[in-house]
Amino acid sequence: MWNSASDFFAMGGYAFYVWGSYGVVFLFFAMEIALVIRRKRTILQRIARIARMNRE
Amino acid sequence: MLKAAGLECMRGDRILFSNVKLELDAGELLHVKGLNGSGKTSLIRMLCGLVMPNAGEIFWGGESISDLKEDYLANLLYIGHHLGVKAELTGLENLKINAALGGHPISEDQAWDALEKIGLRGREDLPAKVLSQGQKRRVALARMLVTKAKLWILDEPFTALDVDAVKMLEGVLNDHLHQGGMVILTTHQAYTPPKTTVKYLQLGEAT
Amino acid sequence: MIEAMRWMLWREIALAMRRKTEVLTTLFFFIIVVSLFPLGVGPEKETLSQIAPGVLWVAALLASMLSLNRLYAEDYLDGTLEQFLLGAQPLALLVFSKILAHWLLTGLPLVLMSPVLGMQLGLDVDSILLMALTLLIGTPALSLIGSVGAGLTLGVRGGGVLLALLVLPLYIPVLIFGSGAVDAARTGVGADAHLSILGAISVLAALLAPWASAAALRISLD
Amino acid sequence: MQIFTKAFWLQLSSPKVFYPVAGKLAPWFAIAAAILFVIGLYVGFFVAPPDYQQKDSYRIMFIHVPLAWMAMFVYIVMCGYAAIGLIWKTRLSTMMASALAPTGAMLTFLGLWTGALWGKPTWGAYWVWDARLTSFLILLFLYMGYMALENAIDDPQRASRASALLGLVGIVNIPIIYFSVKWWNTLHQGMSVSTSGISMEPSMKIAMFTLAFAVWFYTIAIALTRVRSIILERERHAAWVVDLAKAGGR
Repeated sequence: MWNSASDFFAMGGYAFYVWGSYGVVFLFFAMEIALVIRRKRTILQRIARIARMNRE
Repeated sequence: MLKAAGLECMRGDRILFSNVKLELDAGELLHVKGLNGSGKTSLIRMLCGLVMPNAGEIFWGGESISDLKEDYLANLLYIGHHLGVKAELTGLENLKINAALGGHPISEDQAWDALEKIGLRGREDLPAKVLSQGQKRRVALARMLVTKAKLWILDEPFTALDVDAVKMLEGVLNDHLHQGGMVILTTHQAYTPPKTTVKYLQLGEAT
Repeated sequence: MIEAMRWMLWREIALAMRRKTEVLTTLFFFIIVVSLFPLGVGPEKETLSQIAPGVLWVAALLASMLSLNRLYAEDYLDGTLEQFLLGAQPLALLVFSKILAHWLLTGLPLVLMSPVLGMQLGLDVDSILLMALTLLIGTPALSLIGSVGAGLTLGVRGGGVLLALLVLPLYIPVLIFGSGAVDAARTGVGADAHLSILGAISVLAALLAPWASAAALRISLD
Repeated sequence: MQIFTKAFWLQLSSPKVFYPVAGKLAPWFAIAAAILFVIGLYVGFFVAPPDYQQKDSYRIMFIHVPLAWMAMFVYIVMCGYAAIGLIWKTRLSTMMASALAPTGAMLTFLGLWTGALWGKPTWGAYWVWDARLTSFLILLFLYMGYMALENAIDDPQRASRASALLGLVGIVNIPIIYFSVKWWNTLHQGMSVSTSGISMEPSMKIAMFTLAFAVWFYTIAIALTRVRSIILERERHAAWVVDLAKAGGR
C-alpha cells in the first residue's frame, strides 16, 4: 500500500484532515483516561484523610 | 389504622433516621419530638407520601400508601411550614380552592363560616398579602374546619399564633380526635394536650 | 375530577389577571425579539418575508420558554404546590389544567399577535393566516414539553439557563414543522403534511407531558 | 447457572458488591479495546485500498462512523440504566448512567469533529446541514442537558432521579428529532453525507466494525472506572469505603 513512511504520513495529500481527526480522537481518549484515574485517586486520598482526621 | 415500620430517611448522603416504628389509631394524637435537623419534617413529609423512604413501608388500613395513592391522600390533611396560601388570592378563594383540590368542594357560606370561626371575621375577602403571618396561618388552619380528612398531619401548627388562637386550635384538635380522627404534629411550644391518648415519638437524642 | 381541574384553571387565570404585567411581558418579549430582526438583517422586504416564519417561530419558542418558570416556581415557594401533590386528584390532571392555563396566557396571545408581526415582516395574507394556524397547533406542545423542564429544574440554582438547555433541543421538531409549513405552502408543496405532524406532536405531548411533569414535580419535592 | 438467578443480579446491584467486580472487569475491557484499536487501525490504513474518488481522505470514515454509532448507542444505554434506576430505585444503575454521560458526550463531539474534517475535503465545507450530522449536534445538546441538570442539583438522589427522567424524555424525543431533521433536510434539498458514495470493500467493513467494538469496549472500561469513583463519592460515609481508603485500596 504505502511505499514509504513519508508517503504514509502524507496520506495522499489529506494528511491534515486524516491525522487531524485521528490525532484529536486519541488525544481526547488519553485525556479522559488520565482524568478518570486522577479522579479516583483524589477521592480515595480525600476519604483516607478525613478518616485519619476523625480518628484523632 | 396508620402503621409504619423500619422507616429510614437519607438526605444528601447522610442517614437522618433509621428503623423508625409508629402506629396510630382512631382518636389518637402522635407528637413527634426531636431537635431541629433530626428529620422531624422529613418524617412528617414521608408519612404524607411526599418523601420516598429509603427503607421501610407505611401502611394505611393495612395497605401500603404507595399503592393507595389518591385514596390515602383523600383522607389526609397536611399543613406544613409553607402555609400553602396564595398571597394574591383572598382567604375565601384560598379555602375554596384547597377544599376543591382535597376532593370535597365547599359552598361560599361554608367558607365564610369557617373563616369566621377561625377568627378572621371581616377579613375573609381580603387578599392574603395584606394579612399578618398569624392571620395567614389561620387561613391555612381554616381548612381543618371544612375537611373530611381523618388524618391530620401538622408541622409546627402553633407558630405565630396568639394565645386565644392556640386555645381555639386545641379545641378544634380535641373535637377532631373525639370524632375518631387522628393527628400527627410537631411543635416546640407548650400546649395542653387533648384528653384522648397521646403518643410520643422521639427522633435523635432527647432534648 | 373535572371540578378540581376547573378550579385549577380558574385559579391560574385569576392569579394571572391580578398580575397582568406578567402576561404582557411575555407578549412584549415576543414583539421585541421579532422587531429586532429587521434592524439586524435589514429592511428589504424579500429577505424579511423569506426568513419571517423562522423568526416568528424562534421568537415564539423563546417567549414561551421564558414564561415557563412562572408555572411552578411561585407555588413551590408558598407551599401550594405541595398541596396539589397531596390533593385527592391525580396530579397529572391538575398539571394538565395548569399547562392549559399557561398556554391560554402565553401561547394564545402569541398566536393572536403573530398576524401583526407577520405584516411587519412583509408576509402575504395567506402566509400570515397559515403562520397563525401553525402557532395555534404548535404552541401547546411548547407549553407541554416546557412544563417537564420546569418541573425538573424547580428550585435549582441557575434554573433559567438550565431550563433553556434542557427544553430547547426538545422544541426543535416543533420549530421545524411549524416554520416548515409556511415555507412548504409558499413553494406550492402544500402545508397539510406539516400541520398534521405538528398536530401529532402536540397530541403526543398532551398525552405524555402531564404524566412526565407530575413525575418531575414528585422528584423535585422529594 | 448462577448468573441467571434474580438474586445474583440483585446482589450485584449493591454498590459495595459491584465496586470490586468493576475493578476486575475494567482492565480486561481496556486491554480488549487496545487490541481492537490496533487491529482496526491496521486494517483501515494498511489493508483497505484507497477510494477511487476520495482517495485516502475517506479513511476518516473508519473512526467517524463508529464514533457516531457509539454516541447514539451509549445515549440509549445510559437512558436504559436511568430508567432502571428510576423504576426499581436501584442507586447503582443511576450511578452507571451518570458514569456513561461524559464519555457519550465526548464521543458525540468527536463524531462531529471527525465529520467536519471529513466533510471539508469531500464536500468542500467543514459543516454541512446534513440530517445525520444535525441530529448528532442535537444529541450533543441532550448530553449537555443531562450532565448540566445532574450537576445543578445538590442532593445526589434527586439529581440522579431528575436526570433519569430527563433521559427518558430524551429517548422518546430521539426518533422524533431524527425524523423531523431528516424531513427538514429533504425539504431544503440539503446535502446528504452518506457512506453510500463509497464502494464498500469487505476490508473496509472489517475496519469499521473492529473500531466500533474498540470504541464500545473503551467506553465500558472508562465507565466502569468512573462508576467506581462515583460509588466512592456517594458512599463516602459508608464504613466499607472508609476502611478501603485507609488501607490505601485500589
